[in-house]
Amino acid sequence: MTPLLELRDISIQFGGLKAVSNLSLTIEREQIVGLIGPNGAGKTTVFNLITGIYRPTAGGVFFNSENINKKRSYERTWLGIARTFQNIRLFKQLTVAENIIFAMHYNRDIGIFSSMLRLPHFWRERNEVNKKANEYLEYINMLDMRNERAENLPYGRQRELEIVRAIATGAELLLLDEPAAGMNPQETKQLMRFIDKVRNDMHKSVLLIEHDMGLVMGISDKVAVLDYGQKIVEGKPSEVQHNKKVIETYLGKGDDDAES
Amino acid sequence: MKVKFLLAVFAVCAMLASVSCGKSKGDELVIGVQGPETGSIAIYGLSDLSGAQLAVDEINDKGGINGKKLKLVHYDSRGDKTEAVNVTQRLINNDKVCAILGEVTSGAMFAIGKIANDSGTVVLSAGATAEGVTDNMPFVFRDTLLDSDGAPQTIKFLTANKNWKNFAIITSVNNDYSVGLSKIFKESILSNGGSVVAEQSISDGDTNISAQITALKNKTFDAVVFSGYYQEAALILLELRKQGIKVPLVGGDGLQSAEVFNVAKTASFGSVFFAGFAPNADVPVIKEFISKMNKQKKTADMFSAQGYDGIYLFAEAMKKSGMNDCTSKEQRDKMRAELASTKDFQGVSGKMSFDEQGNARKVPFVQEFVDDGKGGYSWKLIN
Amino acid sequence: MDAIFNSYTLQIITMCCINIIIVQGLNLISGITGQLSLGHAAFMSIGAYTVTLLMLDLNVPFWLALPLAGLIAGLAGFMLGVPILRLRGDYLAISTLGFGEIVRVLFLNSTTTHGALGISSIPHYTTPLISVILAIVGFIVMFNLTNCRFGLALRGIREDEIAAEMMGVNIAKYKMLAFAIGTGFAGIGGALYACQITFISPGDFAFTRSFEQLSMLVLGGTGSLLGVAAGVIILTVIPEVLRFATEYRMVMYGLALLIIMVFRPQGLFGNIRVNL
Amino acid sequence: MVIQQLLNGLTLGGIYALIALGYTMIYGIVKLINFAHGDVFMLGAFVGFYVAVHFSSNFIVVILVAMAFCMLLGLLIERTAYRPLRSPSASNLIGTVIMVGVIAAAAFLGRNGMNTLFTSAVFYEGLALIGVVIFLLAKGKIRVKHAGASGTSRINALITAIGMSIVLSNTVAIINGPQRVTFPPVLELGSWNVAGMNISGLQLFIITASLVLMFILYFIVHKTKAGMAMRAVSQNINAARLMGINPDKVIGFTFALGSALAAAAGVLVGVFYTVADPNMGSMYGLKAFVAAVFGGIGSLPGAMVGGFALGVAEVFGVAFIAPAFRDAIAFGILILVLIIKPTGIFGSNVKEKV
Repeated sequence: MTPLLELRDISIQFGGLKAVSNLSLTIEREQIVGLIGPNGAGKTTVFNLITGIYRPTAGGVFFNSENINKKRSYERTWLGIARTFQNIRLFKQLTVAENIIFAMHYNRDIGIFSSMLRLPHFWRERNEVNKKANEYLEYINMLDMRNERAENLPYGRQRELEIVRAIATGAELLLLDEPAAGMNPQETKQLMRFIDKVRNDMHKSVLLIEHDMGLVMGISDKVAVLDYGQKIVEGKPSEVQHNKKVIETYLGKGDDDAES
Repeated sequence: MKVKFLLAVFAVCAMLASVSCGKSKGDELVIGVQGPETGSIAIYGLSDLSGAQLAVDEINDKGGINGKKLKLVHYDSRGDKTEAVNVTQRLINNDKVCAILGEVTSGAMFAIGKIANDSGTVVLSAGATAEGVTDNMPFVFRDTLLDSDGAPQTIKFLTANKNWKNFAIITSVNNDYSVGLSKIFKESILSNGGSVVAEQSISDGDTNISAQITALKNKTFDAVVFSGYYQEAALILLELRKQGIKVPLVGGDGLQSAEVFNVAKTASFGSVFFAGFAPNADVPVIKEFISKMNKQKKTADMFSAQGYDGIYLFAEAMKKSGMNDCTSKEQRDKMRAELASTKDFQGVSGKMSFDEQGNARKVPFVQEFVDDGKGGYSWKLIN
Repeated sequence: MDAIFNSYTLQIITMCCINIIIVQGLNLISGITGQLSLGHAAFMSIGAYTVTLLMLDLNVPFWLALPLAGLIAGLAGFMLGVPILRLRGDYLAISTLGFGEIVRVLFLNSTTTHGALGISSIPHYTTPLISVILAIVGFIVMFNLTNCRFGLALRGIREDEIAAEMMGVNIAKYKMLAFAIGTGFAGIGGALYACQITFISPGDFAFTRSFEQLSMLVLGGTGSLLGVAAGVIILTVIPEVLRFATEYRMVMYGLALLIIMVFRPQGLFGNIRVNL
Repeated sequence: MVIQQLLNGLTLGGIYALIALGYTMIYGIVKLINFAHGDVFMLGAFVGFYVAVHFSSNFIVVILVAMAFCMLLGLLIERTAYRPLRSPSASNLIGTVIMVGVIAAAAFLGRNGMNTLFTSAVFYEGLALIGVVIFLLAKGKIRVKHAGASGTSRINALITAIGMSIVLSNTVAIINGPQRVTFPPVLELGSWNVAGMNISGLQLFIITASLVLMFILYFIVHKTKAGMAMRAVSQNINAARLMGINPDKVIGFTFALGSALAAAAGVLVGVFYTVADPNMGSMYGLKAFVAAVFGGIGSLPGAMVGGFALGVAEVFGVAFIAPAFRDAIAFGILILVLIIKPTGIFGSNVKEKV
């Protein structure tokens, strides 16, 4: 079964600094993969490489075993890769519904003429789109806030909206960049259940960057640890948790080493 | 929210309404004057207005026309075509004028000519010199000296009396008056056996023209023809002297301004220009006009002279046609006919009569900047 | 009644409608898509010169020359879009300003457009009725464009280009389309202007005209169509109302601009949820 | 011949550079294209003219008075137009209303002289109106909603700058009258004819004066505490606020410094080209901004290099290509630079963090 996403020895250099050096990683369908590591380990850079903001200086990014190195960001979204951002990038002035509808449009033609002349095709499509958007909103029971401006939502709800917006693009692979940042434990639990539901109900696969170990270890099928741009460990959450090297990268060398 | 919305809509309507209310009273003959009173060519508009104001005051002191006082209404068009058209419409429809002393620039005259002509209101320009401003527009007149009259006669005079043969021509490219006049000057030079050794161009508003003058250094010529306004003319004279070229300037009425001497000082001496107005000519009516203008601390130049004449031309035509109501179209038609048939009108800006196109045909005053011996200058009439 | 609707007010109404059409185009580019353009008057001049040359030199009938003028101005907008739409914010604004000045200088120096002499005796086809109808049609077209997926995509680009691209929008194509349609509107406005004033010269379309159009947009409230109409009417009528102020007129115009921007930053109709 | 044109170019370049420095500093600190800056340059020339005609035609006195006046003007512009946009607090708005009154009075007074000012009805009407508005503001009746971080606040500042530019150029046109003024000879430095070329002392003086003023500015910005505060505010206005810097003061100081340089450029134009025109502000200002962007907006060496380069390019373009294309050349270069290297020669390429 070919993996949904495969990174083959990708690396990227900014000036002298190797932000990511020959990283290989595979994500299967309906799999949740956690990507952890200290700040500055190159996690977000990996996201930017997958979504086409940067092009790797070496190695290749494969989606459904098709090399998408040359593809532009919006083309990658059409193929099925969607992301959220570390600091929320919702369309603040647009309403909740508009944020969702915006993401649903990539695969339809622009349809200037049909909308300019308000042809029947336009009205049919409009109702269909609104119905689908309401379904998504119901999924995160935000239907009542449909016409609220995105900037007026509480922080947690904005996070959820950004995730649903990514889903609305119809993508198979969701890249979530620190979704639980700034959330209290109760909200984080709710988010965990939500991501699990998304994977099971909508058969999405998820690549998750997160510092909240409880969330990552609790939900991921597989975890990869990044340090200074290199993958040092990959495996089941339980294996990764007790791995000596992982502990060192996070907590530094322990005293006992000093004596021996 | 509702209140603010209604407030805005109300403000808009109030403005529209206040704009349209006319205010003409029956017992006066209204004459409109429009031109640039602000902006880069405001000096011409203001001087045209001052000449017209003087004429209207004089006529009213002598009892007005056909028993009615003249009322002068004037608006600023900044020399912008859209504003000029707005002002003309306002004068015709709101102020219900008998006639309009129109714009001083050809561009604006082109824009308003058709409107005045269609509404049957006479418009006379005291400044537009370009070709075609009055073509097949019976209601459009001008009392300016035409470039096509002035330039040929000046060049003929210079080649004959001062035998200047070789000329360099400088044109101000973004100034329609200058582009037109340069063309006529070039034709006149060639037809009088002269030759154009170099052509350079600058633009209105330039302050740095050192490059163009340096480009002329290796050519030999008797004079530099410059068809633009006085500001650039003074700059050219200074730059010529700064780069060691001791040659006079030849130009049109754009050069007739005290500023040329104030800026270029002695460098201006020897420069020649043609104009419709000669302040230093010893003609009584001109001397009188100058003293009256000086009394009001206003400058007597071509624009104020032709504005002054314009009002008197209107007055003559209104008197002969017995006009007493500006709003009646027939009276305005009769007044137009009288104006068109004016012959040998002795004005401050020379003797003139109108051709069938509505242009005043005049003999140009060819004048030269000379040292008046008292540290100043004067314009000696040399033809 | 005729005191209200004499040809003076009709002339102002016509100019208002012409400006509304042009500023609606600018609203699509700078208001809705957030691409600040300081060279909109250049496309107005392209429209004006196109319709004039088509009618006078190639004697194309007016009803055909007008749409062609809009098309050619739109094409010019599309081509300008290619090199400069990668730029952002002030850099984009300054390069559109530069483009505007270059167009003016080109018209100033080309013989077919008679340079600074300008072109006179353009047939007077623009009547108040035509300009009012076209302004209304423009209003409807713009309303439909902004309230559909195309308009939503443009508003998304204004909010956050990176997020928009991540959600699968080809921002370059959308920007260029917005530019093309916006400059097309300016072309049609320019053509109507030429057939109203009957004489055009390059000097009429300098960057001061672009600033005037931008002030109308921002005064009315960027992004709102009602704002466009209000902004245009007020800034067209203010100079007429200030006629009495003779030489103080322009100072008061500048101060009015200043005060409105300080006391009403979002413009008269800006940020009001009625997305008219 | 080429050397002569080069000299012409460097002279013009020095003037563009001085104005461009003001643009770069102001843009660097408040990210605003201050279109009124060109008019500050024009006002510098006019103040120099009035000082030279009425008081003393000693060059040093003329240029210092012009620079001092324009420093105050720079503060006034920032206080009237831009501070309320940044923070529409009641006190800022009151400041704006007062300043607007001052400008209107200056325009009115300029034309009709002091005596008529106090007798005319308009003056008292204006005073009453300002009083009412200040009262409402103080009571908080009129409140201005902050335009928010959305893009519109940047366009608002642009329109305000355009409004201020119209006000300044027309106020001078009213007070002085629309026509050009001719500068009395304030600085006579003669000229030498070397190898068929005419090198004027004035040209050399202007080039050196521009360089000297630029290095003084460079020294202030990079070596003094005030300069450090300016750079801090330009990097991050809120962080600077936390470090105990009062951004409004620092921004005001930047406007004052930039305006002083523009005034110096104005006087130099008056002295060398012997002419000053109320409408010359906008074109010079525009060209100077092109130079600032060309050199890399926000960088002082960039403005210097950009200014000189643009001056030389323009003069060479006029001399060797076609004079009519003078403006097009300047803007043509601009667009080329913006496409190839948008941040200009020295500009730093700030990558947007995702």
